Amino acid sequence: MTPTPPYSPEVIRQHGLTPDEYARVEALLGRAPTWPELGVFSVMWSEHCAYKSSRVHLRRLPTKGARVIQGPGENAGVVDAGDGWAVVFKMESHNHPSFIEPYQGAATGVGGILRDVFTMGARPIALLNALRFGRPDHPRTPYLVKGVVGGIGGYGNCVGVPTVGGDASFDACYDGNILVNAFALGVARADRIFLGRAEGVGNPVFYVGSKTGRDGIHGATMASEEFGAGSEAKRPTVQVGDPFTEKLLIEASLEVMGADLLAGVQDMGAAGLTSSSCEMASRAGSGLVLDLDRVPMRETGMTPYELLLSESQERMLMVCKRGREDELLAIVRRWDLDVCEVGRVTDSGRFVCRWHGEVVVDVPVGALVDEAPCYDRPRTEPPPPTPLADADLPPMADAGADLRALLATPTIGSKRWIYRQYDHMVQTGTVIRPGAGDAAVVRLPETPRGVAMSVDCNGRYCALDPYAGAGLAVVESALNVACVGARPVAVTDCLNFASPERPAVMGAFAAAIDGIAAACAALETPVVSGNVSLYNETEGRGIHPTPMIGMVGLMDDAAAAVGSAFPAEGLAVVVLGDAPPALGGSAWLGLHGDALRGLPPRLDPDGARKVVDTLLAAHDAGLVESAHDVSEGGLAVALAECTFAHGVGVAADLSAGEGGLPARLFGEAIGTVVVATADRDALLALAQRRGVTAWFVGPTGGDRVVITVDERRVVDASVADLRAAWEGALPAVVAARAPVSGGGA
Amino acid sequence: MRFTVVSFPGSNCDHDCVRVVDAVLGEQATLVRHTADDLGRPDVVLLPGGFSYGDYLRCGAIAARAPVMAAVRRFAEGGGPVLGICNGFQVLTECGLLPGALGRNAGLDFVCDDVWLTVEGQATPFTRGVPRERPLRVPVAHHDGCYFADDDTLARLEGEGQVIFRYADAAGRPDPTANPNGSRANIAGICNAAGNVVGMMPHPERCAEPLLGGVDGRLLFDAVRGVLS
Amino acid sequence: MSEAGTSRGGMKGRVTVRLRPGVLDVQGKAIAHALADLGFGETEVRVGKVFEVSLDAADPDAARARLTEMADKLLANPVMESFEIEVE
Amino acid sequence: MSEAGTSRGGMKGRVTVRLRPGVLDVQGKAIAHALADLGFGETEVRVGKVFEVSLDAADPDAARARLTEMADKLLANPVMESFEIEVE
Ligand SMILES: Nc1ncnc2c1ncn2[C@@H]1O[C@H](COP(=O)(O)OP(=O)(O)O)[C@@H](O)[C@H]1O
Ligand SMILES: [Mg+2]
Repeated sequence: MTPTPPYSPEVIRQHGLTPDEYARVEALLGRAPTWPELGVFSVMWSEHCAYKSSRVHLRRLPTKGARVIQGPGENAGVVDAGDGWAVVFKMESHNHPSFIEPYQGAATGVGGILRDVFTMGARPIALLNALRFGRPDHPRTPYLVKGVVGGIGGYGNCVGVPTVGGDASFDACYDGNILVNAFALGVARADRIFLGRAEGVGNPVFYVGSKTGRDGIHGATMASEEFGAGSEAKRPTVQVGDPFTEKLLIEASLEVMGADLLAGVQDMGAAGLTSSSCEMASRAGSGLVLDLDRVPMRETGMTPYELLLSESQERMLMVCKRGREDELLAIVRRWDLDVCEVGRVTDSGRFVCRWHGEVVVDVPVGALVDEAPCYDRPRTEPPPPTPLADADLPPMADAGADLRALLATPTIGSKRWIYRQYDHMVQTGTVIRPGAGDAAVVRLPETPRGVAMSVDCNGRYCALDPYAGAGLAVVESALNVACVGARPVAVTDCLNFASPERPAVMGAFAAAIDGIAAACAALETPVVSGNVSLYNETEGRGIHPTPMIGMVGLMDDAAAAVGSAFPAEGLAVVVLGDAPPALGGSAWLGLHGDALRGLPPRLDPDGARKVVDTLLAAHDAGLVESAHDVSEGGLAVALAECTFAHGVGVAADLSAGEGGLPARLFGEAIGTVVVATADRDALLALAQRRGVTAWFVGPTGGDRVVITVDERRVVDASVADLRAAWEGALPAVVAARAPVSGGGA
Repeated sequence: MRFTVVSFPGSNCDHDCVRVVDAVLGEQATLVRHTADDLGRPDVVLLPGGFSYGDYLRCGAIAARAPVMAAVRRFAEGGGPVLGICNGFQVLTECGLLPGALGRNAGLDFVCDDVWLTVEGQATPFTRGVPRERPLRVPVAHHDGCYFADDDTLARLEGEGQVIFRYADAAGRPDPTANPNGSRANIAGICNAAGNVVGMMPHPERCAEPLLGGVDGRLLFDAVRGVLS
Repeated sequence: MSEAGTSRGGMKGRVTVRLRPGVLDVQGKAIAHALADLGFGETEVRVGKVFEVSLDAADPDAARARLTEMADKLLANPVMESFEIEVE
Repeated sequence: MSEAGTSRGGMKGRVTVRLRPGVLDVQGKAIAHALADLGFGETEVRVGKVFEVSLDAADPDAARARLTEMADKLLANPVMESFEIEVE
């Protein structure tokens, strides 16, 4: 039996609504909601759909720029890529599902972000993923790592979109709450972008894709009266990804769009049919009427409530131009997908659903979208980080041993174990593969141009100083993009935080927004899309604030892209930029105890901008043979990393550096770059003209990493030995055997 | 010269093959769907990589039974050159145009990487004239590339010169450590008894342009072009 | 076309597909290793697939015949696999 | 360590792992589609895994208990799958 009002406080709570919010629902409707309506409000007013805690802060992000074609608010952001082309991209989290079922959780995360991109009319050409796992020696970590990587690969490889890069690190704060953030980028003609709008009164609405099952219906229903005891079989189930269907859906959707049959289109993501319909109606200022009984169903006995809330994957809602229905049906059927006309666009401004003719939902769209709660939650200012006294620094016994140990941590170590499982070459466009450069580079089809992408965030910096940490994520990703030779142009983000109901978390969130805003403004990289993931905590233990940044850059000639490793002997290694090395929150500090101390690197947006511009000018002048930014592990780690790919060593003299020995070697000077050049004088002169600090540290060559400071040889290690440590880091983590049947075909 | 690329639902290297043919080689490429009963008078047929039908049963199994395969079989039996790449190789074994089968990689994981290949046989249209002195550097990207054939079949393949490519190290030694998937005898590619049908797990179409970091794959396409012109 | 286990023509059968002896079962080996690591001692594991098929058929014999044909034509690859049919 | 099904301590068992009802079976869906294309008419297919395990155990009950534990800990993923044990 379908529950009817009055609903118990327990049922209302299970729907994620506070008593006040429920009272507003009744006030807006002038009556109690029906059971399906309660479900609809529950998802539309959820944090996920309504951004109720974050909206007031997100407004402070810079979103405009000369290249921006579509900023936040649509399914993905769109940026002009020149010559009539546009790049369309977005990043999204799938943290919680991936913790419950790592393979399927990560796989469906990839599927979801791809739909956000092709729903705009863009063909997906690249995927990235940013992963955060708990301690390497946590008993669940190997299982989660294998499952997540398997799921990302399983989905991306099958749909035929290359996974060209990403980021992965390990920290105890993610023990009970891993992060799986997926990024996708597509290309489209700039004048052929499709929007998620239910336009044109009378236009038919088509459901396209997989049938609807009881997948991922939110937890509230599990305990609700609808499921009596023993109804095991009706339990809401894990969402399973079907990349084969997604591949068909991509082709069918792009073909339908190419034939100009649509007035609007949107994928069914979180909250499925409900949010896709309501958001489309809201954006167009229209209404929708749906006949739920027509929705293709995978299981028997499904109810309107379930159909509205199901998160079955690989489904789209298409508003067809009237008169073109047969063409749409023909295309979709040729791709062997389920398709059905399920409703019409109206001018009522209402979201109406019928079930065998009877109206079961009739709600003003505005009540669901515009009237959704928006909170300026209480927050406390993040405490200023306190500097480390010299006495608090661990002693450094053997710099060479520390370097080797840092390289052997899974956060710094090679990610080859991960990206070897991802098809990073399909579509024959990958110019800089994972591991080869600081950012991935993919050619823009039909042009000589390249698009560069990088995802970054150091959660420890953000924990110590959310403003600086979030800004530094922008700086680091911009530098990564500039290292390969591309101009950073725009940002997508995925803001992973703990509970917004804790003032300290909300304070960090607000500060992080400001840090991102400051860095993006200085770099002229507006935020064009993004995602907020809150409540990342278990048993009151929150993750570090982790505002992941995805930076996209453009370059005129993809063939000019440059890798991060020293390509030859006899080049001059120059460090560009004057960011001071910081040990607060550094990997080196973590090697010797608690890393969550001290001053993290300083955020200097204008300084970073100057380094980016100088680096790009150096690229243009042909002065860059390789470039790699300094990040975790500092300059010593960056130098060592540059030697691995080609086995070309380096002899560096860091006497001109700043600070004590640990700072010089392992201080994390975010905003500096290690450049190898064939023309040292020209590069130094160019930097000087632009007012950017640049210093020559030594030549490339030999098969060792040698670092001297004040005539003392503090590191002298063979490249092969360091590389072995670096390559072994991740395999050692996953060597512990994990359950096999955790998913995967 | 006309190349037909056969596309199954879930093929995802079909357009990469088309691109090599038209943008790199400057030849004519036609994409033919799985439902076609005619290949359009090709000179060469390519079965591309990907995940036909999701590879949900066995890789290539469902594609091997698609209607278009009757036309591919006729073309092959008439002596026409057919190259199956990755999933295309799996399709060719599943439909019996090539012996053996491809199973799950020995390491269980998907492997995407560059490998080195020795060219063992030049008696196929895709390897005629391809230098044997040095190994080729070609990418692999598969989950099920472990070549299996029973002892008799294997002996016959070896005896008749039907092993065409073997995984090797950079110096061209077919070392077991250079084997990315546990294939018997490091086999990366084979041909049929007549030599006109070739299947290989590595992807020559992914290394046919300098921009992509290698051009060894182009040698195979140039070879078939040379043979036919 | 629902997936929820409604049977058609009353008939349900099961095709179990196994790797032939002599074909290396890498998954089985990995699982045996994992079981050993979990303290289950030495085991041998072979991994197979089972297809549970609901179909229209007049009687169990007819169902068996059709399932055999399905296995022959599609579900098993004779180079590496053998199969077995059961009908409910 | 031979692979060819020699039994240890005489005991052999079988763990059949199935997707729970309601969980989308992408393989089953594709296979049913392929069977229809091959002229087998409409069918429903659910795909499961079968683990055939040879193990040391004193008696069938002990074997069953250990297989159950193996399934719980490793062979089945309780979030999506259920399992069934048979002992020879
Ligand atoms: N989760 C991942 N998926 C795919 N590629 C990854 C992933 N994590 C890291 N990589 C790739 O590995 C390489 C090294 O990454 P990282 O250690 O973060 O380098 P850096 O410190 O220079 O940013 C990069 O090319 C990156 O794209
Ligand atoms: Mg990084």
